[in-house]
Amino acid sequence: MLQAFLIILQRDLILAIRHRAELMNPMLFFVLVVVLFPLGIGAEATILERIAPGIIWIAALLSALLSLDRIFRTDMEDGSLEQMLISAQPMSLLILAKIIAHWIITGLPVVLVGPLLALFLGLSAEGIETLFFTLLLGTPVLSAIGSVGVALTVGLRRGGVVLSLLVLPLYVPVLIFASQAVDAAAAGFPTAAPIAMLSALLLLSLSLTPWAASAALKMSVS
Amino acid sequence: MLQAFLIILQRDLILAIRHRAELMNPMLFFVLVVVLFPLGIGAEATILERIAPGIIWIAALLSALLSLDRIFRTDMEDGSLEQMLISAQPMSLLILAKIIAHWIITGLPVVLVGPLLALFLGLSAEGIETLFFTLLLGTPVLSAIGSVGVALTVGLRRGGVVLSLLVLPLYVPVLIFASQAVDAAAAGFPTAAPIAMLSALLLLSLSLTPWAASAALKMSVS
Amino acid sequence: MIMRFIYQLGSPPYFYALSGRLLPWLSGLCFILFAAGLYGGLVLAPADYQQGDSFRIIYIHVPAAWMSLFVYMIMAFSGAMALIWRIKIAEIILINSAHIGAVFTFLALVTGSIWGKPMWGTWWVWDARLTSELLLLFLYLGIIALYSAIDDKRKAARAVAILALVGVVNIPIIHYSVEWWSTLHQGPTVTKFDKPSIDTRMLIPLLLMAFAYKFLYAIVVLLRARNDLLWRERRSQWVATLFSKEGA
Amino acid sequence: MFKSLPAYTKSKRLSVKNLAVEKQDRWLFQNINFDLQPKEVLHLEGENGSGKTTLLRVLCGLTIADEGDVYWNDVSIQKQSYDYHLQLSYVGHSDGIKQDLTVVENLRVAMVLSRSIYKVSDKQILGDILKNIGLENKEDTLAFHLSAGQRRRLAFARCLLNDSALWILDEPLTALDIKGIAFIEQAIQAHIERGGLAVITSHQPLNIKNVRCTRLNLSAVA
Amino acid sequence: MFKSLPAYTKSKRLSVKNLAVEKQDRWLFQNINFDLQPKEVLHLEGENGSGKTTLLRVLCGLTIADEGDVYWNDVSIQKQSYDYHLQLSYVGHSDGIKQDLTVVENLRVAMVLSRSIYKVSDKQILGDILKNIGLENKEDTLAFHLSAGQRRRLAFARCLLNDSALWILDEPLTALDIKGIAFIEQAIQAHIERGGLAVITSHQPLNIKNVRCTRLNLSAVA
Ligand code: HEM
Ligand SMILES: Nc1ncnc2c1ncn2[C@@H]1O[C@H](COP(=O)(O)OP(=O)(O)OP(=O)(O)O)[C@@H](O)[C@H]1O
Ligand SMILES: Nc1ncnc2c1ncn2[C@@H]1O[C@H](COP(=O)(O)OP(=O)(O)OP(=O)(O)O)[C@@H](O)[C@H]1O
Ligand SMILES: [Mg+2]
Ligand SMILES: [Mg+2]
Repeated sequence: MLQAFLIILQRDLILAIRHRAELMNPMLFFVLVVVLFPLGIGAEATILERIAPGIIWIAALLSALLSLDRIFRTDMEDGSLEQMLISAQPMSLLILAKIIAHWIITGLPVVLVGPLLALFLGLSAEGIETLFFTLLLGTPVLSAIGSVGVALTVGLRRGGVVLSLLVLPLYVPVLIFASQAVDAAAAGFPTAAPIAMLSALLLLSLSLTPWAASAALKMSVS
Repeated sequence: MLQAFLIILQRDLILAIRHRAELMNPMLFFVLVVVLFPLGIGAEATILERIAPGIIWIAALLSALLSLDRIFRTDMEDGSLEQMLISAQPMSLLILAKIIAHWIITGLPVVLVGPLLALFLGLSAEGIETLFFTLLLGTPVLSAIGSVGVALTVGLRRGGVVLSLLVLPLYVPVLIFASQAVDAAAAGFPTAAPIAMLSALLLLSLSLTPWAASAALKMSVS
Repeated sequence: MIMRFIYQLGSPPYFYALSGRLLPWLSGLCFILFAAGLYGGLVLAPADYQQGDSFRIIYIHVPAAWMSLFVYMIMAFSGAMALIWRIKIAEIILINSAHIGAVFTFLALVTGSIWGKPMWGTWWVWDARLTSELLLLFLYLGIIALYSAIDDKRKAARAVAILALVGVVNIPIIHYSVEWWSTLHQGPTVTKFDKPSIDTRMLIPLLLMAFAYKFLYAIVVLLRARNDLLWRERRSQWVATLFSKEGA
Repeated sequence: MFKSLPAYTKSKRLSVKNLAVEKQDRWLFQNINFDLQPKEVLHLEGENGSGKTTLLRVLCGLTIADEGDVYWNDVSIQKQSYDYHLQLSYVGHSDGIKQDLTVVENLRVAMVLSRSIYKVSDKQILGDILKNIGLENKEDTLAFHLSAGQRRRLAFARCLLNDSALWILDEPLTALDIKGIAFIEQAIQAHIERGGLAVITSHQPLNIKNVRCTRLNLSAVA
Repeated sequence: MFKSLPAYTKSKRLSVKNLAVEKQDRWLFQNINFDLQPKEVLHLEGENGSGKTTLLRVLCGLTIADEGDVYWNDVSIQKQSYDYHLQLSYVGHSDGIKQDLTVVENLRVAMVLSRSIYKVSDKQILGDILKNIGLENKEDTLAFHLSAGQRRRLAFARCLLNDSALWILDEPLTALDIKGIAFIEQAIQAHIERGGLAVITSHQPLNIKNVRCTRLNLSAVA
């Protein structure tokens, strides 16, 4: 069991590393989106500071969204997914490994770079600290929820945009609690409540989505 | 020649329509992204109005970006692209047809819905009018430039995010001229200069990118 | 006992027969409720001391808004039944509710925004409740899109059931948004546990309307479900006998 | 290699009762019944499009039949999916190979998924298997760089990794050269002699000696 | 159908001089020379991985050889790609069929791309072709719903649409049933009798009567 978890984790990480470009990219994409804003909006410092946490979270969300497909699509196309489904290992465990691999590749870089970008956009120190925690708690939820979305759409021949439609509304709670927490921190209010909600979302999603995704995959493949 | 252009255009539109959901989705995605902003940033009317054109253009950009892959990837995977390359029709013509089909599916809805959303975000009437023109001139450029990006990356097995990296910087001029025009209009200044630049970009990209994409494809396939 | 009832209800011919017998009653009740609610709301209830007569849109808006959440809960519940017990009827209820829920949500959005113009001075503000209601609309549309994107309708129903269950997290967020964030939108006035802060003469028609909406939903969903059921089971024995009986 | 292997301990009978599958409002096949004992081969025949692949996927539990059920040792496979999958190896039309992993990495993943009787770290065994399937000097080649036939061989290797008593093979001989075909025929023969079962489709003749081979023609049942 | 067709007017000779391709720092093949006249078949043989597919792609102009060149009527194909493509039909490992188009729509696109001699709107001809390839009642079926062999038949139909004198076929017989194989053999025979050329790989024996068939074994040249 543990071995199965580890080998799938390792496999997905190797696959990402092998395309070295791939590994850099979710981060670069994230940075690029954040950079677009001053370009599209203009560089007024007060406005930028005000909207910094929002921008960073939205960029995190989009960069997760853009890379979701990799969780299952290629596995579906080359038949690996069938083999996992008929394997002698519990599917939800394999899916958990895939979710975590996806987070390491796309979420972790955002957690590390996000606060830095916020600094450049002029966010206050308290704000940045809270931003970091919200990213740490929130990004795995994005990968987890996303896995269900991909599992549902992977059987469709071109599900790319259906996927966004399904997943974005489900991402909104994370976005709301996170930006609430950062706003509160920046204004000097306590942040315990939204952080607690984020943690709850994290636990809930990590424990439930692998089952949901596994059920969805069985449906998609059949 | 004309027949080839038309049948490819028709083919790509049929492929999009056949997934009825697909046809609606670039638009829905666009709306969703715009909606995320008030959620992530907060609902202060003055700020929202100030950043409205930026938001809409960034959403248009991302929605084009997300759907770019469809221009060539599936054709690559099922071998249709090879067949087009060895066909007795000029490849750049076929590519032009594919670019226009992509614009009709993803760009046109944005042109139509964008101004409406700007209204909800509180943009002034002059601003909205100019926004409409910038979208009309700018979105085909996104499809055209995108086609070169996809052509370059379609040979990579999972190029999703590499693509964004290639393409986003090329999208920046469009973004800058467009938001410049809308800002000018909202402030009551003349908009002729940036609009002229956008038109130049449009002509340039529609006449050059089919060749570039065709060369890139030949390389990607070999 | 309950399980047996559920299973019995899950049998298509039984469901078809039962719903056929229920429908006339439901329609009658629904009509009466609507008549009473509208009369009470538009004629009997006094004008609001602040809003004058424009408050009367409450009788459309609030029940529609409640229904938008209620229908989703029904869908999630049927989704669970469809997945756990593989009950066909639950699948059918689920997918046929999506369109109705979307319509209610749309109605709540439109009436809310019509009401917002005199109250807040704009059609739309980006506050938490309004925005999250808009997202609920997207959730419904996502469900419909997913269902129509999958060719095999039995597969599609299962997919949609999973999605509906996962989407349930959004419901409490919409419901509590007014409490969690200070927003422009009305706080809970009716659904508070202690004494509702609203005149009873306004309240009673509102409740009547709420029930009328529920019956309306029940009627529409049953009609659609019966249709869908006949189509899906078109080659089964009971449908054949049904039609030969009707034909004869 | 095949000579020394012991008989299977968990070989059971595979039976199918009244199986029927419907596609696009038309019965693909109906009333399929068979009862396959250990040491028997079932050769599925039928024209293109007669439903062979569909039937195999039903036998694997990947697709649910519209009527009837599949039984392993008289228990429905849906009620014992773990035990059944432990006894099952499936090679489908698509290979289930990750193109971005090397040959050895692919094998390792397959070993863990099927709870192989061999140690993942056992280089000796890996070498033996590779030699058998004719990929001895390709260990560290990416599967992407394999030819069509080499990939097919790698896919077949999955059958040799654990003591699964039931092999389900969809056109195992496509793209193989003469040596490859001979090897697979020998492998199947050894498998049967150890007490295994096999269900096979193949448009090419299969040359397996001394084995009870039932034929089932799906074109006839339609 | 085949009987009544006139001889090709533009059949020329296909020659190859000193062709060599390198993969991963190893010569896949070197010094390939041949000279194929009208009315001749070249049967490429060789073990799995010996480079047959690679050679065929070079002949099509899809891949550029590392040494040597391909000549059509003694002119390098790179210098006359339009004229050459007009004379060429290629059926590769991947089918080049769009899964989301119906059978007829796929045919129509292929007709325009190859500048077919038939009118796209000619129902009679389309019906004839479909009947020949055994898909007569599948006109309006999505290609996605075809079986492996049915897709292969549809892919082969491309050869029947225009008067291309050169057929390049990579494993045309895979996944086909007996009737399908017989049909393709007849089609090739008729093609040769009309003065055409064909380059074919196939691990299964090809049964074409009264035709000069040269064999080239790539395993020997490696
Ligand atoms: C587009 C704009 C609006 C939207 C999307 C909207 C949405 C909603 C929703 C979803 C609910 C149900 C909440 C629940 O049961 O948890 C609701 C209830 C309600 N809305 Fe609105 N609303 C809008 C505008 C307005 C306006 C302008 C008013 C009046 C000032 C208003 C007054 C109410 C009242 C009184 C309730 C009942 C609250 C309760 O007791 O639960 N709404 N609305
Ligand atoms: N891009 C590449 N890099 C390295 N090696 C490659 C690459 N592409 C192919 N090869 C190697 O080239 C060889 C020839 O491949 P090719 O597909 O031409 O073989 P083939 O003769 O068609 O075999 P088959 O009968 O299995 O279809 C294989 O051994 C493969 O490993
Ligand atoms: N989702 C679907 N919807 C409608 N028809 C389908 C679907 N999937 C398969 N079919 C049809 O079912 C039939 C059986 O397909 P299947 O792949 O099982 O055939 P097969 O016997 O394996 O053929 P082959 O020898 O060509 O591999 C085909 O005629 C195909 O058109
Ligand atoms: Mg098959
Ligand atoms: Mg080959």
